[in-house]
Amino acid sequence: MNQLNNPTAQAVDNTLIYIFGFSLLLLLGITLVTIYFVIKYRRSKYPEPTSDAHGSWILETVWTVLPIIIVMTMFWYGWTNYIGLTHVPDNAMEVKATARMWSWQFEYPDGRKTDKLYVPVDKPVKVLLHSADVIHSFFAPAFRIKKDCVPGMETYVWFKATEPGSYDVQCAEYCGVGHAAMLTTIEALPAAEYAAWAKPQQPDKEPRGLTVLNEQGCIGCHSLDGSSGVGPSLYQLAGEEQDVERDGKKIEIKIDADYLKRSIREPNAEIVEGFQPMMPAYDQNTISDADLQAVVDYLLGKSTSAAQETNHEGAELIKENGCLGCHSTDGSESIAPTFKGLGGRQVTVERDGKEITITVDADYLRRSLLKPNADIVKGFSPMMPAADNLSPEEIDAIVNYLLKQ
Amino acid sequence: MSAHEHEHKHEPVPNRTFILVWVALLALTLATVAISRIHLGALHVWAALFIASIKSSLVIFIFMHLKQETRLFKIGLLVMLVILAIFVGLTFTDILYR
Amino acid sequence: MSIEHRDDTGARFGMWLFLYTEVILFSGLFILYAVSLAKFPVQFAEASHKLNIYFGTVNTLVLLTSSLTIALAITAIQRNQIKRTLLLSAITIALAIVFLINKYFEWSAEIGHGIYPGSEHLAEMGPGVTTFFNLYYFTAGLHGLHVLIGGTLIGVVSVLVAKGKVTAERYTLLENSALYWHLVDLVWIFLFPLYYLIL
Amino acid sequence: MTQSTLTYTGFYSESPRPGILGWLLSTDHKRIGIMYLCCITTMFIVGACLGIAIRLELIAPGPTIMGPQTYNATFTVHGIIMIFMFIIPSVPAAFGNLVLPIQIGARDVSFPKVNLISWYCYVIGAVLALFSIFSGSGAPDTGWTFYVPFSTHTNTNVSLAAFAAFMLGFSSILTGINFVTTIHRLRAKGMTWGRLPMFVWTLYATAWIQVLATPMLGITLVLVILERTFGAGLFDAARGGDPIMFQHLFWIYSHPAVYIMILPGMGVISEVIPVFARKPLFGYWAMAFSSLAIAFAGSLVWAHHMYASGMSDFAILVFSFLTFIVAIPSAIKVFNWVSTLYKGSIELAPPMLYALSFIFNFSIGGLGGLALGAAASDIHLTDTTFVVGHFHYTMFGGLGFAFFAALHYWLPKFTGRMYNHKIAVIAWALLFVGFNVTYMAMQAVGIQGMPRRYYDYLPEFFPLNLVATIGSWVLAIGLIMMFVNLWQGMRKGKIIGKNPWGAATLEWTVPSPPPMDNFGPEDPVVTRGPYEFKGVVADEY
Ligand code: HEA
Ligand code: HEA
Ligand code: CUA
Ligand SMILES: [Cu+2]
Repeated sequence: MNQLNNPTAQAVDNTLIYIFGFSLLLLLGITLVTIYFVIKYRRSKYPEPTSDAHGSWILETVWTVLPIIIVMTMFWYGWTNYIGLTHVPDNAMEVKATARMWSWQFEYPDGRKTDKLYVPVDKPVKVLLHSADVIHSFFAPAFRIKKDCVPGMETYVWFKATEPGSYDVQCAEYCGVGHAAMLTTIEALPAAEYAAWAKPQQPDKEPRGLTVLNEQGCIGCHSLDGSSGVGPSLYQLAGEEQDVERDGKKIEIKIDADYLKRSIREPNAEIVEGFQPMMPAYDQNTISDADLQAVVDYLLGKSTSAAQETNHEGAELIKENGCLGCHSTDGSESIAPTFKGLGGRQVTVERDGKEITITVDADYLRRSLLKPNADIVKGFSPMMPAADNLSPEEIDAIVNYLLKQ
Repeated sequence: MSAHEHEHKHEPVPNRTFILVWVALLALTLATVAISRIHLGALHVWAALFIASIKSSLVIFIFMHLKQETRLFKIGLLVMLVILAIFVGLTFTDILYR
Repeated sequence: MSIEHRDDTGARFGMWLFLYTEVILFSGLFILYAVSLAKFPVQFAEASHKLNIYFGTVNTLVLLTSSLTIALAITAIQRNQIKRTLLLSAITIALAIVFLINKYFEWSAEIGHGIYPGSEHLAEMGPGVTTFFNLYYFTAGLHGLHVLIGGTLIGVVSVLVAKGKVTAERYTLLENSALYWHLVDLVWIFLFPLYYLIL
Repeated sequence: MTQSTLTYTGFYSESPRPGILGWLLSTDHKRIGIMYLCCITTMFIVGACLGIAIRLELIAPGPTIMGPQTYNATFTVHGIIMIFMFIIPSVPAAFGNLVLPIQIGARDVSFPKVNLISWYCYVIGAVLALFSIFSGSGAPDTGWTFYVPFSTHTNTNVSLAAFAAFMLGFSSILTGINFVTTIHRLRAKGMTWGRLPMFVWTLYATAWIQVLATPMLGITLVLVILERTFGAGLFDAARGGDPIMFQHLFWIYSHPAVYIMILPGMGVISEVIPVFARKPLFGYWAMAFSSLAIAFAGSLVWAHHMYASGMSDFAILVFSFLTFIVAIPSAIKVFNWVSTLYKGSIELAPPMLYALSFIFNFSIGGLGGLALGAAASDIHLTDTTFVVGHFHYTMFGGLGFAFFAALHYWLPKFTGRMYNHKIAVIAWALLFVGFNVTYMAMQAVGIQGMPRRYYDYLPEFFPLNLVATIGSWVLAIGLIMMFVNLWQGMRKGKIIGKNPWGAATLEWTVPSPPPMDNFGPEDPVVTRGPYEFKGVVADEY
């Protein structure tokens, strides 16, 4: 409990000290009087009582009215200080915090996400609290602030760090096995340092091709992450062998730029095995040749170019999305299987009742990210939330990263 | 045991009283249905509750013989209703001001 | 040889206390109803349209009448008209059964429309409506359970009446089961307008 | 002397049915009381041992004796057992049944059969609860508060535990109905309201809460079960539900419940203190009405458990205000107990020691409650171990100690034998010291900011947790000593007469143990108040 000279902590401590002070007095008074009576009027000294007073209405009123006054001051003092905890200064900066079993994620106005709450010193911060699953509670003892994160509802707390430093944040509403492990910190940085940290690094522009795919709604039928849809997935197409049906005959072709262009301009010329001819054709007016090129590049380039820089990105992602809240990277297993040596590991999983043994590969990992409770590794319980808040690219990044572990 | 050496027996309630009450209840039921047809907006719930309370007090006092019971029974009922009102009322200090 | 000595007033008072607990039990659901109504007035109105008002009204009439018959039964036994008592209790039980059959048809119709707690169809109809029907099913279900218990109770007691165990001198058992039956009626008196008539 | 057998065994021998059935089918309030007492003590010991296990786990940061899932199950079961199977029935169902009818000059409660049924509900509930630990997919891990949405998500055995709690609630309701009726209808001639022992007054207030609040728990738990079976989404925000409403419903019962717990304890204390000060209870009517006041005001304050839950600020204002109102009647009681001692003739017999330490512990717990009742300070303290400290002070230090006082005060009456006073005093000392060390440390670490229900904690909380754990061992030794001593006393203690303490209430005018019909052929006629000790002599033992 360091740093008590911040506004919220002071508001609370005033109340605490006032109430505890009074309580101590009352307790001492009552206890001393009791002990005094017990010793003075002990039976060995007074075999018979020296009074049989049945009561006194004067006294009763006295010790009814006095306590009323005392507690009313306590109540009022407590309430007025509580107001201080709810009124956020206007110049406060807003951060969105999302609690999930069992990790915290903080999202800043400029869209960046972290697993620790980075704030500048001497600036009031309003934390908007959300929950992805059950009720959690944001508790920062050093600031004496606490508020539940309720699913489907937005609550908030505010605080102002007056000294740089790292302050504990704990989850204070019971939320299951990971409850006690649901910790993070508030990192209060001096203004300059914070500015440096917050400097907007140019957001990596998404490739034109992807934009087009999104605009034209291709994603509606073709997944980007290999999961099956109405149409074939667009995941890692480059150089794949593909059985297609061209005017009745089944032939095998190699996926290349021409093939892809054909299947966009006149989709039903060749139908990939196991799919229906239903895709609308896209002509120049809808997708210009330039865009068409971009798309094809994106689709072919994806598998190669993407792979490079995912590695550290994956490491980032599993941190900021709180996977490490349950999965260790050092081989220790508490709530969930460790990530250490995950790639190619043999695991026994339970799939709808039956136990089967499988080797960890990309598909398996992708599945356990998107449908975590389909396969449950033996000895663990189904409790992991689906990572459906991540984009396909991020999923890939994580998968690739994990396979290398 | 003091209180009930001379256990006071209830006088049987004449059948016609019951039947009259029953008619009243039917009438009130139709009334609620009728009212629900015309538009009163929010008032509507209150009207329904109002009629329902009349009906229930008829049932309680006549059908359930509360009229003939001692004061204790009536006080008990009152206490229960007050507590109930408190439960509802205080809950709304949260709901209405959230 | 624990002494059971006779105290009819006491017995009735005990029954009333038990009825208080029943009222509070249901009040939990009614509080939830009130809160949700405050939250979703429009959806509640829309949802209550989906309930069949005729089933509701008929059941109301049935219950009110059954309340009358059981009340008359008390008068009858007080006047020592055993046959009449038995007849009236029998009618009451019959009405209870009618009520339940009615409920059965009503519910099977609604479930037929895919409206039941946890159904996808309900989920599609949006939060407010879902809440309405969840509460409707739980409240009506709990009430139905009470109808069942009340009916059985009256059945058992009428057997005792027939056996002469319950008489004009000692009819507290019948009176208490009557009280219980009236409670069932009371609950419905509120349940009916709140669920069937909110427009 | 000590070894000789009882010449008169009262209701133990006089039974229509011989043997075990004479107990299991008995509708006699004393036999039912004894059966309750056995079950409750057993459950207490089970729960207490779980408590020790919790403390062992918390002795140091990091896993020590169990994993997180086990820990969560442990404190959940500990809480459920202690709340629903120990303190709520402890004094009312056990000692209420044993003593209340005799104290008002009745031969039994109003509904003896219902009384027996309530015992069976208790047993069924208890068995189901214990069963829920080992059956299904793991012991319940929701905490005794069953908060949604966690309780509807977790795949442990919650439904069964909830149903068990439901049965226990039902048992408690039946007891309540019985007592209210009994007190209204079965008072002996001359037993005016003004002559009721304070214990009866408090039981009366308690019974009303049991009747009017418990059903709310019933419906809440039923909803949890339905929610788990149908997945209807009553409390699911995405489907129009409101998780906070669950907390309202739950606390509407569970706060009044804490007064169900403490009031009978206050009654016991109000019996013990006058007897061992040989002086009338100070401010009889103030005490009587403050009991009713607590019962009433206690049902207005439930949401003080929810200041941080996201409930409206206006509600916080209202409930914080009302919470402080509740403190007043409790204050009145404390002051009256203390002034009863004034100019008395005080004997520090074991029951008195427990009574006096009750005042001390309860004051600490209650005053701690004030810090929790104030909006600002609760924001910091809520869901920390300070709360845990608070309610152990009130429940264990309060009602627990009252229960022990009752054991030392009334057991001789119902066994006809006296326990060893020296050992009793030593046990009390250990218990008192151990208790305060344990929970003072817990409150302190709570103020430092250690959240409750934490299986593992930050290093800075280590020292105080260590202290608390060590304290709990002293506590345990004291408890074991106390139980063994009482047990020895029951089996071969000195035989006592009608009135070993020189008390003036009716139960001390009948033989120990009392006969099956409590009083001889003649119905008793009451002519004196419960605390008029003039001419009452304690008989030697
Ligand atoms: C026997 C049980 C018992 C009793 C008697 C009390 C008594 C009180 N309790 Fe406690 N309480 C619990 C059991 C009990 N409590 C439990 C189990 C919980 C936690 C539940 C959970 O979350 O698991 C809890 C939690 C709890 C909270 C919620 C904490 C949180 O989770 O945020 C609050 C907040 O207001 C509170 C307040 C009070 C108050 C004001 C009293 C008052 O009644 C106290 C009155 C007594 C005194 C005031 C002391 C005696 C008087 C004097 C010494 C004279 C001088 C006094 C004055 C002049 C005022 N309690
Ligand atoms: C009356 C109620 C009561 C009692 C008496 C106790 C008794 C104890 N409790 Fe309990 N406790 C609760 C009610 C109670 N508790 C509740 C309601 C909770 C909240 C649960 C939740 O969060 O949901 C809780 C939670 C709780 C926690 C917090 C868990 C957490 O939040 O992480 C802790 C931690 O230390 C704890 C410890 C103890 C200890 C050490 C005892 C000790 O007093 C135990 C001492 C006794 C012994 C060690 C046993 C000694 C041995 C015997 C008596 C056997 C003798 C045998 C023979 C003679 C044959 N309890
Ligand atoms: Cu999250 Cu506890
Ligand atoms: Cu409380």
